[in-house]
Amino acid sequence: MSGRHPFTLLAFAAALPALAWTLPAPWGAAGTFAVALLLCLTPGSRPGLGILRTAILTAAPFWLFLFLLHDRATALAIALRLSTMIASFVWLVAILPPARLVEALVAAGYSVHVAFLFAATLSAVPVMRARAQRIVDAQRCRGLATRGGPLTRLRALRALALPLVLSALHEVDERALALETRGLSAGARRTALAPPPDSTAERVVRWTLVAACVAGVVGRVLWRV
Amino acid sequence: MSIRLLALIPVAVAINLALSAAVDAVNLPLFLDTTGTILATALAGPVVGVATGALTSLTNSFRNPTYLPFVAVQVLVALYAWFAARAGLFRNLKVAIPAGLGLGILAAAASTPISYKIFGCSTSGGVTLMTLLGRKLGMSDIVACAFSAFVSDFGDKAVTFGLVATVLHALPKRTAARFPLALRSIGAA
Amino acid sequence: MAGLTFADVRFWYPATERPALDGVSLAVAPGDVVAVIGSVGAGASTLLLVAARLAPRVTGGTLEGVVEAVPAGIVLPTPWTQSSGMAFTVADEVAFGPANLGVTRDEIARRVDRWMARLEVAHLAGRDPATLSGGELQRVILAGVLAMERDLLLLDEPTAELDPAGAALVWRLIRDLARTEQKSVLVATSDLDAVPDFATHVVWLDKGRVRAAGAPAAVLTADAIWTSGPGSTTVAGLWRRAGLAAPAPLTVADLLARVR
Amino acid sequence: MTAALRCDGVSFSYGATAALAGISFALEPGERVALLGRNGAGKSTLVRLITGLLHPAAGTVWVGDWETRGRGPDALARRVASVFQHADQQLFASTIRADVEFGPRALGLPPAECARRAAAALQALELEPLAHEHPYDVPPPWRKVAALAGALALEPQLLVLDEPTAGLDRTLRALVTRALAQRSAAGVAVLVVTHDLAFAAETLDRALVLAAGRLVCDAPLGALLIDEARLGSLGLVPPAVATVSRALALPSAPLREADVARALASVARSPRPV
Repeated sequence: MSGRHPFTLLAFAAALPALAWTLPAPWGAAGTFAVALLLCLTPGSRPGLGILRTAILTAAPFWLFLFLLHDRATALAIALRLSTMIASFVWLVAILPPARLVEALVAAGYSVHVAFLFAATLSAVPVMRARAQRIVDAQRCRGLATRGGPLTRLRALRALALPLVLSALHEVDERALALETRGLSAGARRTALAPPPDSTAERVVRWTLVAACVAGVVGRVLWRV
Repeated sequence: MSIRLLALIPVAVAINLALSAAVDAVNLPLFLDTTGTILATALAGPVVGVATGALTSLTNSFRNPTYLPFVAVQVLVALYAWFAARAGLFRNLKVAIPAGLGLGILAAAASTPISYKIFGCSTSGGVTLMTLLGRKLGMSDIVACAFSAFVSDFGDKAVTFGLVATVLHALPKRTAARFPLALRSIGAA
Repeated sequence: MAGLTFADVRFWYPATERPALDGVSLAVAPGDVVAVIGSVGAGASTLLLVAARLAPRVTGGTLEGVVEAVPAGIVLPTPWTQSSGMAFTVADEVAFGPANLGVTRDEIARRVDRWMARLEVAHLAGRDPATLSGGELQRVILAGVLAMERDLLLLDEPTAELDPAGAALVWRLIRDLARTEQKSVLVATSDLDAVPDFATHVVWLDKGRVRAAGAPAAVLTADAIWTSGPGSTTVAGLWRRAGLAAPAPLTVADLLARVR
Repeated sequence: MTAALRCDGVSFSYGATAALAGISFALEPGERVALLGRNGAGKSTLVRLITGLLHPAAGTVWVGDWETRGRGPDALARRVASVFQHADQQLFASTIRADVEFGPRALGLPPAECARRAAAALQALELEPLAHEHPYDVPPPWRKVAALAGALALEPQLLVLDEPTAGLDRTLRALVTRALAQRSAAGVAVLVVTHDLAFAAETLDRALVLAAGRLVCDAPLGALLIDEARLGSLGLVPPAVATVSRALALPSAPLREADVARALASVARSPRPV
């Protein structure tokens, strides 16, 4: 599965939850959940069992909460739908490296800005998290106490949050200069470095999935009416 | 969209996700995960704000898929922040904090149908307990769910608005001059 | 045709009264390596931003005077704000610029290999840029800008994060690019000891004005550069402090030749 | 007189990888020491142990008569002031003076004392003309100097600085040298992590060298700066002053520019030996 075109993987990860919510409960959702778990077993970046375990561990708490909150039937229906969404997403994150999605977006002719926003956000988060922790350390070394009454802690929060935001904002200009000079707005169509292979078969699969979702929605509306 | 505004969005999303380190250090029951969204809106308007909010939900959902359906709340936060900025509600804390409380109530109200319909109000252990407590106090299902949404998010948006107001006032001259909406949001335009 | 020409250029950043550049005229021809030196805040960085057509277009502010410049590649002093954010490997980071220019995939592959080799970062090709040290990332960013193969190169403190070996590599590369590939190079630097080795000309900026311009030996041995400028090389400083006759030698080799 | 800093057999590891093993040394008040080593040798781990951000797995770190174990960095800030890399990212007040006052105020000192300390720190680094400016409205090198002023304002017994001169030009480096010399004369011990050997030669006296988590050298800086083999193993080269000293075989291999210049004057004027 991991060799498939990123858009196909996206289509599966979106279709399964959509079908889970549109097909009649609980069997529809049970089916989509089973399919999602099967997908998790396909070898992704980590061994399938690892992905399966993560999906189940992430979904498990909701089963507990739901059975505390609702009667069996309602709890089961919601739990199966939720678990389908969680499993599909955990599988997608494990099987689709961001770099391939970026290449797929660029190769498909989407503006490089779309791919930039997606990829730059993913790479900015760990950098900013490391900086936030560094600022916490540095301010504590300047005598900032982070314990005490709520008011002192709120004041301490100001000395931890403000530097992060101000230094991040300050760098936006430098980032813009760098991106501008390295041609992000060059107007020429960006060359995809490693366009993922696509095939008509996969395109057919994608369109059938979309059709299935539409059919599910229409069916639910008609059937409910 | 200019490259400068484009470059602001990923940084604003990263701020949303990184401030948890500061909150954990002082161990307060806050999220501050809309700070970047509100700040980006106050600096560069609704388009940048909504993009920041949407991308925040998407990035959060990689870690925890249950964030994705709440993208609507992040969009609402951006639109609310835009009105607040145009109305200059960031000019001082006395105005900004109540405006934040208003958003807190609105956000809780907006997240209730999502939490109720999709999650059956089970988004987290805390929310589940609050809902059960609400029902014990005689509330209906949906009201108990709204109650849990409000309590678990209580005050977060108020503190966030206070923080954004403080940032907008602490902006260096050169940066403030580059974001005319920011000047207006603190009543200085 | 000169790679870069400034004629009486004045530039103000937004919301500031004092001009960052106050009547600067200079020219950088292919084959020249012009070192711009000056105290902090003298305007060297601004000079490069204006030459790269980033100021006022991206930075905001107002510009007066004539600026003629061929398309330029610019490297700013903080590598961690220069990474594209779109590349998950070093090779893709170096390819970022050429890809945006729509260069063909084969040509991109050739340039990436060539410039990674010249900056000696080929062994990092598969690494995630976020995991690199400051020095490694600076060389990768430099490779990425050079891979766009522009005729005008604008480098702001290109060796700030590098260790001595890395700095020597970069200064040598800059000199070779000018000499063998006829690039026009403008470098803002505070590493004055390196200037005599790599620069063909020196421009001394002070409060946005050109105080002196010419060959390194001329500009760096003027006494005023110590009293109201950024100073000169370590050896020139020792010679001056020793009260020995001007003009002072600039490098250790010059000194030893003079004293032995 | 108790040492300003003492490490007795200090070890620390991140999970399975040992970052520091059996580190022992002491810094007397007023001593000025360079902490050298390649990236990953353990320098920043040692700095974090001294400031109380980390506590040793084995052995003890003493700051004066305080053991760091059981004390957080905010408590130790009364005796240890530190400046980390990218220190300019921690500034947040709307003027440089207000930011320099942050440390003393966080320690709970009376406002008058905070103002006095901030003024002294600003004056020591010639930041008075920029004191009213917003930290992000001044050029980046000055912002880095302002972060150092924030540490000086804590008036500690021990200063721990990580690459304080990165990004500074000759004039600002000379400023930092003078300020550290002044504090050292007043009895403050100074420990500087640096790759800038020109600055070290001008400012520091002793060198501690870490390699793979071990203290492999504790020697006068002068001896180390002319030991090209050891410097080479650290990816460093002797600074110009050391090269000139050795090349002219100047007596007692002076390090400070003033001393080298004086020795150079006598050598250059005396008739060339036949």
